[in-house]
Amino acid sequence: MATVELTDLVTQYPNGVRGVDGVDLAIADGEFFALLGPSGCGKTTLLRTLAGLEGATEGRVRIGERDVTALEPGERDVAMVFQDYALFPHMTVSENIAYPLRIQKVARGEREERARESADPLSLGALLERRPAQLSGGQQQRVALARAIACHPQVFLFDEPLSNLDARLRLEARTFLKQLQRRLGVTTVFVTHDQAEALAMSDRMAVMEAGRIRQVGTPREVFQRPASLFVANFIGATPMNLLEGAVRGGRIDLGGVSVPLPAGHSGLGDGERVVWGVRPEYVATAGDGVPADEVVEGEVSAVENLGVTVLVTVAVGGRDGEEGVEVRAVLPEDDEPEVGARLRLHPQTARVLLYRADDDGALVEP
Amino acid sequence: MATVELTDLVTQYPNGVRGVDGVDLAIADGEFFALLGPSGCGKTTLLRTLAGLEGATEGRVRIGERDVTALEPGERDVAMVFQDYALFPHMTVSENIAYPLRIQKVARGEREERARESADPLSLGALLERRPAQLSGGQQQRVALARAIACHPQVFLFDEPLSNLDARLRLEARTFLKQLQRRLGVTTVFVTHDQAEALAMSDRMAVMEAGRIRQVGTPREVFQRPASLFVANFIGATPMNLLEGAVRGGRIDLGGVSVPLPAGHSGLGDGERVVWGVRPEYVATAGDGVPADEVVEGEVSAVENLGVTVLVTVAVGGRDGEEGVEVRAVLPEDDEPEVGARLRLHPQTARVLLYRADDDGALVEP
Amino acid sequence: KEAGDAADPSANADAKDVTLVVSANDVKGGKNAAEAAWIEDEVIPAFVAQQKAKGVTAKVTFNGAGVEDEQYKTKLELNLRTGSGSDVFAADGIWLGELAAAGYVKPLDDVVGDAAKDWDGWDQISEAVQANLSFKDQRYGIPNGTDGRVLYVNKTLFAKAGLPADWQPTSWDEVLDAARALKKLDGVTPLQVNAGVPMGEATTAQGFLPLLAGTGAPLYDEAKGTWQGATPGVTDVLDFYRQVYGEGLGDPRMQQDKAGRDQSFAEFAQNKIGILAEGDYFWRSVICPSEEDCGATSMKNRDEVVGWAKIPAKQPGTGVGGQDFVSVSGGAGWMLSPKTKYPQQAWELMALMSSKEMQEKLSEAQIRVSARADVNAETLENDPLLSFISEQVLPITTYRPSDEAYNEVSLAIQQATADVVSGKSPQEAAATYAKSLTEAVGAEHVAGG
Amino acid sequence: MNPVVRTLLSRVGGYVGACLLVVFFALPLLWLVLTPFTPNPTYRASLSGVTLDNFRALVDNPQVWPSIRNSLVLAGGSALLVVALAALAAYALSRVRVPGRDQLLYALLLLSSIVTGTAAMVPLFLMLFQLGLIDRQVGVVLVLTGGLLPAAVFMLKDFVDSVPRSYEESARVFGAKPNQVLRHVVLPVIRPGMATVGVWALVQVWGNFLVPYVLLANPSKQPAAVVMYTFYDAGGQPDFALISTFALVYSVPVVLLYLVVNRRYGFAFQGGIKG
Amino acid sequence: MGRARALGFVAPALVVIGVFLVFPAVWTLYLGLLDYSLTGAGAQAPTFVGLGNYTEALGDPAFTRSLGLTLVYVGGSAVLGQNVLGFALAWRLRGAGKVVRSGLTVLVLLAWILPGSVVAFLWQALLDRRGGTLNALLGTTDQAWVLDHPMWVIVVFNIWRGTAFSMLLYTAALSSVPRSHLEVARMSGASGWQQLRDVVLPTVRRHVLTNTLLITLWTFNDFSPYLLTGGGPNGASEILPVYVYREAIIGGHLGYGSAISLLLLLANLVIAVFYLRVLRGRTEAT
Ligand SMILES: Nc1ncnc2c1ncn2[C@@H]1O[C@H](COP(=O)(O)OP(=O)(O)OP(=O)(O)O)[C@@H](O)[C@H]1O
Ligand SMILES: Nc1ncnc2c1ncn2[C@@H]1O[C@H](COP(=O)(O)OP(=O)(O)OP(=O)(O)O)[C@@H](O)[C@H]1O
Ligand SMILES: [Mg+2]
Ligand SMILES: [Mg+2]
Repeated sequence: MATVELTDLVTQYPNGVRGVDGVDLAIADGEFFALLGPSGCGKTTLLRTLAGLEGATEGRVRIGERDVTALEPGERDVAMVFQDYALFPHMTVSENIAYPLRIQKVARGEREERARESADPLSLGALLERRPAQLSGGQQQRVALARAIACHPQVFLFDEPLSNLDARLRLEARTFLKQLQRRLGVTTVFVTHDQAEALAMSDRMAVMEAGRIRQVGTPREVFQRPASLFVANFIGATPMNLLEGAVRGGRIDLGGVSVPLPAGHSGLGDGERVVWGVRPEYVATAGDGVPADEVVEGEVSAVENLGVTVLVTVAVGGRDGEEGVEVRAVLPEDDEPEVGARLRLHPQTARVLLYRADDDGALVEP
Repeated sequence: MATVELTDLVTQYPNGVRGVDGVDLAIADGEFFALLGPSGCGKTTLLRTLAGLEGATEGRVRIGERDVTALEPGERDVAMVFQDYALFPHMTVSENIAYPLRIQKVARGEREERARESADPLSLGALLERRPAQLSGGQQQRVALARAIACHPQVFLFDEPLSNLDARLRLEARTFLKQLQRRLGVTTVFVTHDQAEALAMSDRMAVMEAGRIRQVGTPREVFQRPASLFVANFIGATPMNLLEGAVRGGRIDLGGVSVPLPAGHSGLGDGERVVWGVRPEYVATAGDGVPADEVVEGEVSAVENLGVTVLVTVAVGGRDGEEGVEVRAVLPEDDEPEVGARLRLHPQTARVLLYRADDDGALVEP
Repeated sequence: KEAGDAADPSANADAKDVTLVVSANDVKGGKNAAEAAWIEDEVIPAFVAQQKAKGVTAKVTFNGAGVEDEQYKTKLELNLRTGSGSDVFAADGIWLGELAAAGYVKPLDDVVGDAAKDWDGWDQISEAVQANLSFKDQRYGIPNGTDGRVLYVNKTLFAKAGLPADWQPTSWDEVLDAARALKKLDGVTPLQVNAGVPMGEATTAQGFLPLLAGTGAPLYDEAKGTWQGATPGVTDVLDFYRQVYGEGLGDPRMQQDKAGRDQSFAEFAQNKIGILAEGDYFWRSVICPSEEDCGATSMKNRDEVVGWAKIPAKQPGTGVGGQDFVSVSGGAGWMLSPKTKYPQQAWELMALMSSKEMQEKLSEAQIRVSARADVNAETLENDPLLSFISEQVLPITTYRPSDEAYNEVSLAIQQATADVVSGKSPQEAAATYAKSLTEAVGAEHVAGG
Repeated sequence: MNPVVRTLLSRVGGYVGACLLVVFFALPLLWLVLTPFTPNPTYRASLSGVTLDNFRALVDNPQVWPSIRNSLVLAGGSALLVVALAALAAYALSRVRVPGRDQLLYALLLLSSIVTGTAAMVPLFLMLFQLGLIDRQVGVVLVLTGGLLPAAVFMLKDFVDSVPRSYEESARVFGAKPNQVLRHVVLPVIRPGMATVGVWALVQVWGNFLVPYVLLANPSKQPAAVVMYTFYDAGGQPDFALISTFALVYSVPVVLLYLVVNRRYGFAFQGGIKG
Repeated sequence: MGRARALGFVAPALVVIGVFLVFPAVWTLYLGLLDYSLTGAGAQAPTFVGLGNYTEALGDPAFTRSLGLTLVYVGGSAVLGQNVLGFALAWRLRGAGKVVRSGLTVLVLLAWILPGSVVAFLWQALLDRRGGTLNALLGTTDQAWVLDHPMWVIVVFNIWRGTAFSMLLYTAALSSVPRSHLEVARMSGASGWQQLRDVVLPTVRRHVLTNTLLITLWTFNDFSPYLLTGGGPNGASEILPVYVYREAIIGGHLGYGSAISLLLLLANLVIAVFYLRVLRGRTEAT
């Protein structure tokens, strides 16, 4: 197993696009590390540069003790699972799994032996003689994994391995993959654009935007304290409430509604523009005991069933022809309101985060 | 707008596969109806039969007052959005949207007018002269929608319109689509294999398996009382706890652990085999006040971060070489345990459902 | 079946509107442009005027072409078969046998009747030349011209090799001796005699047949109806080829190359070939002094540099009819389609083309040996070679058989020479030739063995 | 091996290979580029001075321009007909399951090899004569079209196969009639394929000598490929001044067409018959 | 689409094919049973000879030699030459720079789209014995390529002429090879050749089949070598189409020529079935 270290990494495509644009990153030995970001942000490019499939334009890649920047992919001792699994349709499962060994000129007998070894824990034992076309999506994914495992690499690279599975399978595969990685203890870099996947599976994660890393941390850190508006927007099963407003008299005026300034932000000057952010999960219906100045009230404009909870969108303010704002809350199923009903919401001030209302949108630290 | 009614519908492919195998279904006027089911269950076939793209082998299709079973697709007054959007690559966005009108021989000027009308509310106004290849996935999806809207059909048919979008976009598109449908009030049949999508968006939904409908109801009904093991398994953001056991002495023995028999099931005979089911969201950590016979205790084998909550898998029982069982619980983020820690869980008996332990796996009504 | 219909010579004899089509393998701006121009600019207007004088409106179109002879012939045959295409057409004398046997053409007497019998032009065309367009003693068309073969020599090279300027060999050996003398010169091919398949009919007509004529018997014995098989004569000819190409006197590669004949022309023009056996058109159309007419192969100083000699028999007196010198001639002429709607008018057109006036015009445009003696008398006097041919060669020349099997026999001959050139022994080549010949004409029509 | 050296070596090898290929493909073209501008052209590809006289001679030649026009008529007509008929047939064959379809196509492909051979000239001539199509350009177009169609259908079907059915279905749901589906959707989408097959057909006809020569009597109807063979002087010598210049002029339309098609649609093939 | 409508779409093509292809082709095949010739007595009253022409052909050493030459020609120039070079070009040009790619593509395509008669002159100029470009380039004098190596000449010529089609088809084919499959091989340490063998070839096998079928068929019927060598020297490059031309047009034996056409077709069929066997056999397993 090995650590992975990227220093000042830049990967530029021949057309001038910088897929990776200056990344410094250290991944610990045995860590399950997720790379998260919107489409086109450079996740795949970063992973491919790590694998050696793209050459680094600047910077260095180290795996374990070795500087592998100039090495061929086959010499880096990493294994990659592609989004489409890239199983060879003309080979059986067993041949697919043993393919890296075949290239390494391992004898046929031993190859089959080791294919079986990798296949068994993934419950592929009975499928070894089938061809990929005869497998379900989940089985195919496991074959791709077995192939990666079979060559005992130091690092696993996964490029959205779950995105081709259907919704149900995806959930099961998540747990399975996580447990497998834990058992093998191989350092793993996992690319996804699905924040739920990154949160659920990773030990640590990095959020990327436009070739750069915007935040690195544990899922908890990233979820609870997104370092910028971009990250805040991106993380969370339901989109975070992010409303622009101005500090006014110790409160924040969001246009039509005013909410309390969270503790520790008294340093903000009057009239300063900020973005007020709170996750819908931290917005509840306001009980009777809630002070009136912490309540936002409005009309329910949409209700989405999330299973045990509902996501409620409430249009707030907007009287006198003014444009109102929308506040979303995740409420328990029993509190589901009707569309059109009036609702009083209570954002937990302790959970509110403030961001600068500029292009960077950095988190305002208390 | 119109109702949709399917009677004894069977659609058989030339190779003998019955894609739809006896479906009765009535969809109300203006309803947003979701068809949910695993891959290959016949959702698309059902939708295509409705559209007239596949001929019904048996049974009848009625839209509004008309029996359309024998009509051509173009005569049914429905609009369909395909999973791959099927935008014509050689036409501009505007031409794509206006295509149905061109077929209806609407004059060019009016066509452009109406294309603009459909495009504007979908924020496509600025893209009208582009070609599909120059659009992002989300934009393409909106063009496909605009095209469907432009011909003012009586029924919308959507075949997994969101599945080509990335995770973030998909969430936004959900809300958007729902609001749009509400505004237009057009009866809509929506195919998806993502239960979260179906729950969040639909007024009512049907769960299909192998060409048959297994349950029809509101998202709430289906989520809270899945009518069979199959449905129970399929619905829910996290897989439901479903453990087979036997009734023994007024309790249920799950092998290694025993849990209380939910109220109203005293009719079950001793030794009868049932499946005990409860959603992880309805399993909490057992506080001190919880009676000991309602607690299941075990070792945490996996923890997945879900954002504000964590999904915890606990291995229960399994002492003395016996195979244990796994119980999953969704806990608030603050209660997140370490893997390997011992944990006491309390399944809410009131939320527990029992299913017959046979092939049908029907819900045991109290 | 269609071809067998009896012709009616008097059909449409007094039509007032006449449409005729003439075709030939020549075309303005391309192959044989002079003849094409002659037809379009001289013959047709004259004919139209002639008819107009009789109160007939004539419309004549010329369908020219500029392709290989085989292709022209194929299309001609298809046209004759269906009766589509032209009323009057140019054809090589050697095709006549095949065309007549297939029923594609008919004797002039049948198609035209008395008008053809009584034509005054026949008097000016010698029997031998008439025979070129006759089959089984019936006339099928009017010959347009004829030619003769000689040995061309490069006097400059001859001088260098110490050979006389007025060289006239009397036997094959003398030819070979001269070639051997020329061989000493650097970069010179002493003697080139057409052989091989790529040259097609030129191999037979310019090479093999003149040689064979020098051995005493013609290729085809009309009386007995037999072709020479692997006779001593044939073997002798092939052996001559062996000596030429086997000894390196000639360049065998040139005979194998598709464009070999053009190469030999070019090399002769560049003073690289000592002796070349060719017909008269080589003189007038290949190495003429005018660059405009003869392009890259033109020889400005042709008249000083190029000499010629009659082709000797193998030994003096061994030629056909005991001749000392021999030659072979060919020539094309005008025939008419038996399915023409206007046999009389078509004949009139043919007759006009073969009239003294028109033939003179053609000879003026492009000097050549006409079929008509009166025309030759007036047009050839300024050209030393052509008058030599007309005076010295034509009297001793022979014509190729017009039998229908000739084409196939010729192909077999070409193959035999090709075999020798590529190294087979004359006997072997002769045997193969005899075998092909037997297949083509049947054993009873093969002489010798 | 040192990775840098290795990359360098493979680079250099790649360039050398590319150069060799360029030479191989370009060398024969040298003659075509040089000869028309040479004062006394021969077989040799050399440039002994530059002149435009050859072009002047070409302009003066009475056969040249009509023959190019005829070529355009024959080749253009055949290409259009081939593309139109093949597109219709390919669409239908791609979308409807007919047992033995591929075998039938292949059988036709094989048969087409007979009619493009020389031996079929006679039946073709006799047949056209019966149909009254001898010496008519339409006859030539039809014969050539017949010979090219199987291969064209074969190639176009691959294109149609690659068009998602959802395009057509989508149009159908909007009420488009089958011929509207074809006109509005399928044909525009397979346009690159049609263009490619069109160029292919045009090239085949453009260079065809035997068929037009045999089937057309009147020289003023003959295409350039036939006229090309008439540029021999009285002695039967190829007239290189005319031939080379004509060759260049004669090639230009095809090359232009290719360039246009390539620019607009990309010149491409789909491939892979359903094994 | 309904059967009836489909038939409507196919009908125009079928009519043209039926009238102008199938009918004359069948007629030609019928002529193969006759002692038919265009001129001479054989044209007047052709006699039915049954399989006579076929037995004659099979007994004629010129035919068997010609068949052998044709196989060499097709095998060397199409199956191997165009296929391999076309594939190699498509493969190399994938990653090449724009200039190299479009430059080479245009050259290769030019060779393909130039009319045959022009091309014949180009090659004569290239190979001319006296002043040919090739001799000038190599410093060889008096090297008659066409005579010394006729088969090589026509094979190389046809490779030059026909590679474009294979290249285009394989370019399309290669774009259907998923990049990730290649990358899996690279990650496993596979060399370029191993990638080709393990990933690319199995994926494009169907394209190889299509391509090989078509170019084999076309090359079998290719008459253009005649323009270069005329079938010579002495028949050394007389492939079947040239043989047919010589027999049917120059020799006038149309019946015989027609019979050979059928033999040509049968040879083609046998080869096609062979390809299908070889290339398809393994696909069935999936
Ligand atoms: N081969 C390439 N050549 C040029 N630009 C490329 C190439 N591949 C990717 N890019 C560009 O590089 C940037 C990063 O792409 P990359 O594929 O790494 O994104 P990603 O984060 O993986 O996105 P996705 O979630 O859509 O897979 C994008 O702007 C993309 O357009
Ligand atoms: N054209 C067809 N011919 C034959 N069988 C088909 C055809 N299309 C679908 N089927 C079969 O019919 C069944 C239902 O297919 P359908 O496409 O309706 O499933 P689905 O629920 O839409 O699945 P998915 O979520 O994968 O799209 C499947 O077993 C499938 O294999
Ligand atoms: Mg990616
Ligand atoms: Mg589907």
